[in-house]
Amino acid sequence: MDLRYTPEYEDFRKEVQQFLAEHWTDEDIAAAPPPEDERAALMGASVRTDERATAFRLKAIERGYLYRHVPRAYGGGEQPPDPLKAAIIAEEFRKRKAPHEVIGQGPSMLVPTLLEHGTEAQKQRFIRDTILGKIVWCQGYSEPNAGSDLASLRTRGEVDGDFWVINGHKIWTSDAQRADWMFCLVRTERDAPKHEGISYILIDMKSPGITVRPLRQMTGTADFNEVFFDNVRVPVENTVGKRGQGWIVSRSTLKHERALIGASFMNRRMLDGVILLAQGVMLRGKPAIQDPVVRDRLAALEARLRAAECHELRLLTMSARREEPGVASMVTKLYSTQLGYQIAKLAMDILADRGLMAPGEPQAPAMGMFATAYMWSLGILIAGGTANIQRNIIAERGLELPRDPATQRR
Amino acid sequence: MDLRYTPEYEDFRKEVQQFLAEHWTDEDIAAAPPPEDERAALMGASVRTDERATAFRLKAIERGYLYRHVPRAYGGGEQPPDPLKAAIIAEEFRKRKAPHEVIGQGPSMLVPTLLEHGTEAQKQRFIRDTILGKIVWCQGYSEPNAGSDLASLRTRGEVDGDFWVINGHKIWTSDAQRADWMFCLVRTERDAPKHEGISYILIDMKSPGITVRPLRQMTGTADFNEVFFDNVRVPVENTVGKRGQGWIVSRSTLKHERALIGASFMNRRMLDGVILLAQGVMLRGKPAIQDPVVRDRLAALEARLRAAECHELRLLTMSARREEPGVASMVTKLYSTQLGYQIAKLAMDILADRGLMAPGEPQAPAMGMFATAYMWSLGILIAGGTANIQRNIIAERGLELPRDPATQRR
Amino acid sequence: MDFGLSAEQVLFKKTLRRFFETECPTSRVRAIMESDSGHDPELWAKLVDLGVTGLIVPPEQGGSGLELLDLALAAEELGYAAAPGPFLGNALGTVALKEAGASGAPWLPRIASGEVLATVAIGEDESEWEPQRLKARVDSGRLRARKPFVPYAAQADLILVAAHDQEGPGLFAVERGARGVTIEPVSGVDMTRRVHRVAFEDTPAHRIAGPEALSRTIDAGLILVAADAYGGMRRCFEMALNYAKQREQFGQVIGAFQAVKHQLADLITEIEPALSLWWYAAHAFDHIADQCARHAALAKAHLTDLFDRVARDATELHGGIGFTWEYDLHLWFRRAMFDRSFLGDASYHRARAADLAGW
Amino acid sequence: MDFGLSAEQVLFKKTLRRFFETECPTSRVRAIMESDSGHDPELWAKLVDLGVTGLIVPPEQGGSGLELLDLALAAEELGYAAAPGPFLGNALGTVALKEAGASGAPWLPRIASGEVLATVAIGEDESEWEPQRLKARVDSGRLRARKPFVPYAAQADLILVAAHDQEGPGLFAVERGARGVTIEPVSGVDMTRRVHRVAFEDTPAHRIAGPEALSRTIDAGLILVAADAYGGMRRCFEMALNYAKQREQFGQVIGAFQAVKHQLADLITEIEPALSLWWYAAHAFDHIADQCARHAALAKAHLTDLFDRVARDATELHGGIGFTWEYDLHLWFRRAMFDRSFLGDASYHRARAADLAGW
Repeated sequence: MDLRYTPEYEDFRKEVQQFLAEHWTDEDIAAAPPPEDERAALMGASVRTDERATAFRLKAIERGYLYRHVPRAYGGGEQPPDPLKAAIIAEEFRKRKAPHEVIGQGPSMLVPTLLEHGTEAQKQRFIRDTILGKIVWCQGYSEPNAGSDLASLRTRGEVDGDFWVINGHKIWTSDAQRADWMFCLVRTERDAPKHEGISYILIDMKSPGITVRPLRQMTGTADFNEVFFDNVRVPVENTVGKRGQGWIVSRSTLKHERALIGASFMNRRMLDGVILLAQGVMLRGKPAIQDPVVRDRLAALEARLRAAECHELRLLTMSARREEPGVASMVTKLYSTQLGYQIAKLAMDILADRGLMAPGEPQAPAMGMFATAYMWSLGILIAGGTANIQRNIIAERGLELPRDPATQRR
Repeated sequence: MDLRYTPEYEDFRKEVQQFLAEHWTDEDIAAAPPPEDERAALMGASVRTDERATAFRLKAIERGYLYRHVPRAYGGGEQPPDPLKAAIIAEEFRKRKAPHEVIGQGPSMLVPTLLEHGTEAQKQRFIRDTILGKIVWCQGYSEPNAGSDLASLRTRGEVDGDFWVINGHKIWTSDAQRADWMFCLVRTERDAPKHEGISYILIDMKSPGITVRPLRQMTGTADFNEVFFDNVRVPVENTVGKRGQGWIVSRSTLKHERALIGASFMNRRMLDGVILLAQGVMLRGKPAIQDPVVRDRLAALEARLRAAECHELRLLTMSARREEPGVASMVTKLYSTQLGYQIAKLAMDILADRGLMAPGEPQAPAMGMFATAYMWSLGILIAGGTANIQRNIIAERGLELPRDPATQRR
Repeated sequence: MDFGLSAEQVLFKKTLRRFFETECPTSRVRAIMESDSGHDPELWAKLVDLGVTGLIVPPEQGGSGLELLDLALAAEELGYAAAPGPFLGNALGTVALKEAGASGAPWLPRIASGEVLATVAIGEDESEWEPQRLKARVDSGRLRARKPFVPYAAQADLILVAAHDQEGPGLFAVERGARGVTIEPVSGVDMTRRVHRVAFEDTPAHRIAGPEALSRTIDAGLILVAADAYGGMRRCFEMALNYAKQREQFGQVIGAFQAVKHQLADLITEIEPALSLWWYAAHAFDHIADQCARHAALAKAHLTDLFDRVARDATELHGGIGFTWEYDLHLWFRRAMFDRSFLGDASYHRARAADLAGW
Repeated sequence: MDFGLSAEQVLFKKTLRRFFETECPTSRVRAIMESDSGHDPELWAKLVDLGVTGLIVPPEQGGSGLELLDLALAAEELGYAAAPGPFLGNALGTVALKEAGASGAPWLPRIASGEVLATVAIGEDESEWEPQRLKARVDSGRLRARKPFVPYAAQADLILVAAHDQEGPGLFAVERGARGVTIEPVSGVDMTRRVHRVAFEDTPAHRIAGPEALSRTIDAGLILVAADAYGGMRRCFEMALNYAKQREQFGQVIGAFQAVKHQLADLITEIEPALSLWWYAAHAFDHIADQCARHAALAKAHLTDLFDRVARDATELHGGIGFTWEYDLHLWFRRAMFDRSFLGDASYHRARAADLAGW
């Protein structure tokens, strides 16, 4: 066990720092367009897709710092997997507020899928522009009556010559307004058994017959959409993988080094924010941070968060050693979403009656962002498939307990 | 809403007090034999079955104070159900340390069963002596491989002339050493479907072929037993209800007024004990009771316990009004067992390193009884059918959610 | 010994339940919620007609002369309906005036008739609700105070302000239009119950009651909030239960999954006994005075914590739909955020309960 | 950057695992547990041969010169096996002597060789573990102290006592047979790790180290207890998981019931990250000194709370059988009760962690 990086890696770090110093100037940083919303603000420079950011990314890819899993032929950095280098790159880019890989479902979900199942033409056409953020993607999986249960998808496509004619209704699609394309699961084989009737189709969002309706959440803002398809015509060559194989195609998961790290990053930000809050506000007649009940709860959460952070180091090490993490990696999502909620709840308890104030209220501590965080912590929990789905996965895949007869039936 | 009793009931209370003053003297109280164990001590005078106690019970029954649901013909007090009178009697008897109805599975489970399904001969033979504690009963339901799932009972009985010949193995039978008789579930119909092959049989514990082996729990003491049957011969007329109907027979539940009240009594004793403990010991350099974290947790538990106590008043009122309590009465067991555990856990946290000392250690606060209580709180949880069984009952019978396919199959 | 509702009380609850179903379905709730004032005089007038404002006002002052329990039952029904408006502040104002005795009496008929809308200004900045620690001061009839969370101050004709004068803490009456009063709206998480930030600069105010009335008013507030929380959690639970019985996944209703069944069982196991706790506190307010303060504190802490949990679990159990604005659940999720915060947080009241128990 | 065990460490763990499987199955654990001393010199001698007593002793003093992490891995394996005996006290004695530098060095070879068995006497009555608040006093080489929980004091050749002299708090060495020492057995909940009540009346004792060494020794103790807790909870979890896969009810293994599956999933979700926390604390002890105290406190509080929960849930999941004496689960249930208590309770260490974080 040694938390220091070996000289080789420290040299690599210097190299990265040097690269950043040269190619990502204070001027570039200053030129950041204002973030669209709180979440974008939290994610930092990675959301940038402006000229400067793109120019920089191209250089970084050239050097093999970004999209290391994507072949050069498709505009990637093409490097042998090295989680430690990936971690160093992520750290240094974050420190320097430099644009890391574009955040979005295109780079994180579509690209790995195309790499595994796409035709040469599809790869050539989409990957390069996607990883540079020039093509923005949205995901068309969820439907009003098919949440975690994709087998019951109803959006259907019929063949008409060289086209799919698609009708139906998708929900919970983020970025749908700004998205250029959607990767979508469509029921194409009417008579096939539930799971086999689905195809994975790429749909141009400018196609006639598509209506996007913003979906407002309980927080009051609209970060998701509903998308309606009315006889939308899509060339059959936009099918990824074989007809009816969409279920398997959609499962090509992110083989990405970065998948392993950073899950605790948001929770760390939150908890540090809560500590600042507790130091800043009064409670029951004295500074909240001096309240023994608050201190006890803060320390309990700090222990849970430190455990998660150290756990990420452990997972990173496993992957660097090419060891199978197994259940150790399956638990992180459930753990971190629950921890996020516990942190937000403590924030609300420290706010006490200041929690009456809505986000944006000028008089509220931190402009009431904790109230949003509190509601979001719930949304994130749900978005990640409800906790029960997570528990099923952990129990069945991680602990090899019998599968649920109901879910098995499908 | 009026928590006072009406004049009629207050007169009744006076009458009870007068009766107790006359018939349960200080001398009677002083003559209490030493309790067998901690639990017996907690239960107080009701465990007494000595001469004086029996003589007194006979008078109390004569006056209609005890066994109000049992007809006079079988030695009961035979009174119209009146939960308020029952509550007053219980209160006053407890105050006066007078022997209330005998505690044990005979009076609480066998008697109601015989009243509903027994033959006249069985009623005449057993009820009177059982409610006076002259016949002590144990229950023969659980088996090593059939906990909450009675359908898979293996202990079997074959007919041989006028006798059952019984072979098998029962577990978790309390009082088996001192018991005179056992009411027992035995598989008698080999080919019948799981639930229908069972008969409810009364077995004389002195019969040849019965071996009782004490079962030691994690607490170190042995409050339960295993009972082995090796060709035990039992007259067929000892069958209660029809052959193969044991499943239904065993379900005649306690129609007893007293079933409704007192569930929180033990938790109240525990919590008051924990408060005394917190007032008596030091923690982190000051009296534990002054520790804000301890106060916060104590108050949270006090709220939960007061809710349970008030809830019992509500259930009592419902039953006095002949209203169906429904789910309101199904939740009390799960609620109080969990509360009991939470109270015991707080006690352990207040004990801090004093919790290292085992029950009986002279230097330990309260002789270490909290450590026992802590382990018992778990045992009680399990004894009451695991919490999951309770949740199934609440969800299926109380909330009318679909029955579990697995449990349904039986 | 009878620890249950009277036939009249049951009927009253039914009446209110039906009233809100017809007069204030969630579509109406949303309309009022999204209005500037968050107050619908028409709806309020109908509540007045139903006698809600006169419940605890003595008959000789034009009320029904009922008890706090009856007022709390109304609070429960408003909570169940997520009914928007000035009920809570006005109810506390009524309690304060009643507790004030002679100096409050003249107001009561006008409160009962709905002619006057009252509210209370108690809490101060830095989450301060402890009467002894309040900074508001009255000198020779002039009030100086900053009160950040005053329910519907902008609509109120009469604000009863918790403050100190040479006699110590008490309640002081400030009438609409009095000099030196500035009222700013606060954008709140719960838009069905508006609060305003009110500043008093040398505002004419006269003492109508002392510390006893003030703490009784706070106790009543804790009980009414607990009752509201109960009504709200009941509604969330019913929505979750019905959803679990209808929504299908993997070819069966989700209520057939043991995980969902047990989550619902765990919730009802907490909800049922909680009802009895606030019933007892409300009953104690009028009949067991020495038990009231402690039980009011316990009930507020326990019920608002629980409301929070039920609203959250109900939302999670719904999955995505429960997180949408269109779906009604968040109305109660937000009311839960109000109930936990208003009049002070749970830990504060648990600490008070510990003190009141003499531990 | 490598946050994992070395090949040697993995092998060492395997060796210990196999050793306890063959030399100390639970039948043996029970035999030792039920003996008077709770100590089996034979088993101990074998552990000495395996080098367990010399792990952190420098090579020049006859040890392996390894780190606290290696010692903690041994503690984990003892916890997994519920191995009875004086390991913990002796390990803390070794840390103390090592931290003491020159004055401790002479002892280390004899510790490594197993010739000397050491233990530590730190905590005092009224659950006091805070060095500054200890009452034990040394005047001109004479110790007066009452120490209620000293591991295997009766078997120890050397007791290292936390006490104050004119130089302030420190560690003082008392050798076996020293004058004025009275040792009484304490009947403990965990009979696999005995503690004795020790009184010192004008006992000859010499200062071997100061406050720094004392708090380092305590930190090490917190980490070793956390590691023991992890080993124990792992064992409980495995027993529950295997039971869930074998035990049938209602015609299927209980592990097929969603409620059971989710309970097990919730446990492993807590257990996996907890491992990394005590790993980090143990690593910090030797490599990141300024992070050690805080992480040791966090790890002790978090891991012992969790052990408690896992032992309890595992027992509940077993149903009746898990509550029997014959079934082994309670061995760990009791060790959980030891771990949560020894060296101070979780809240105390959370409060310390908050102070150490500078909040």
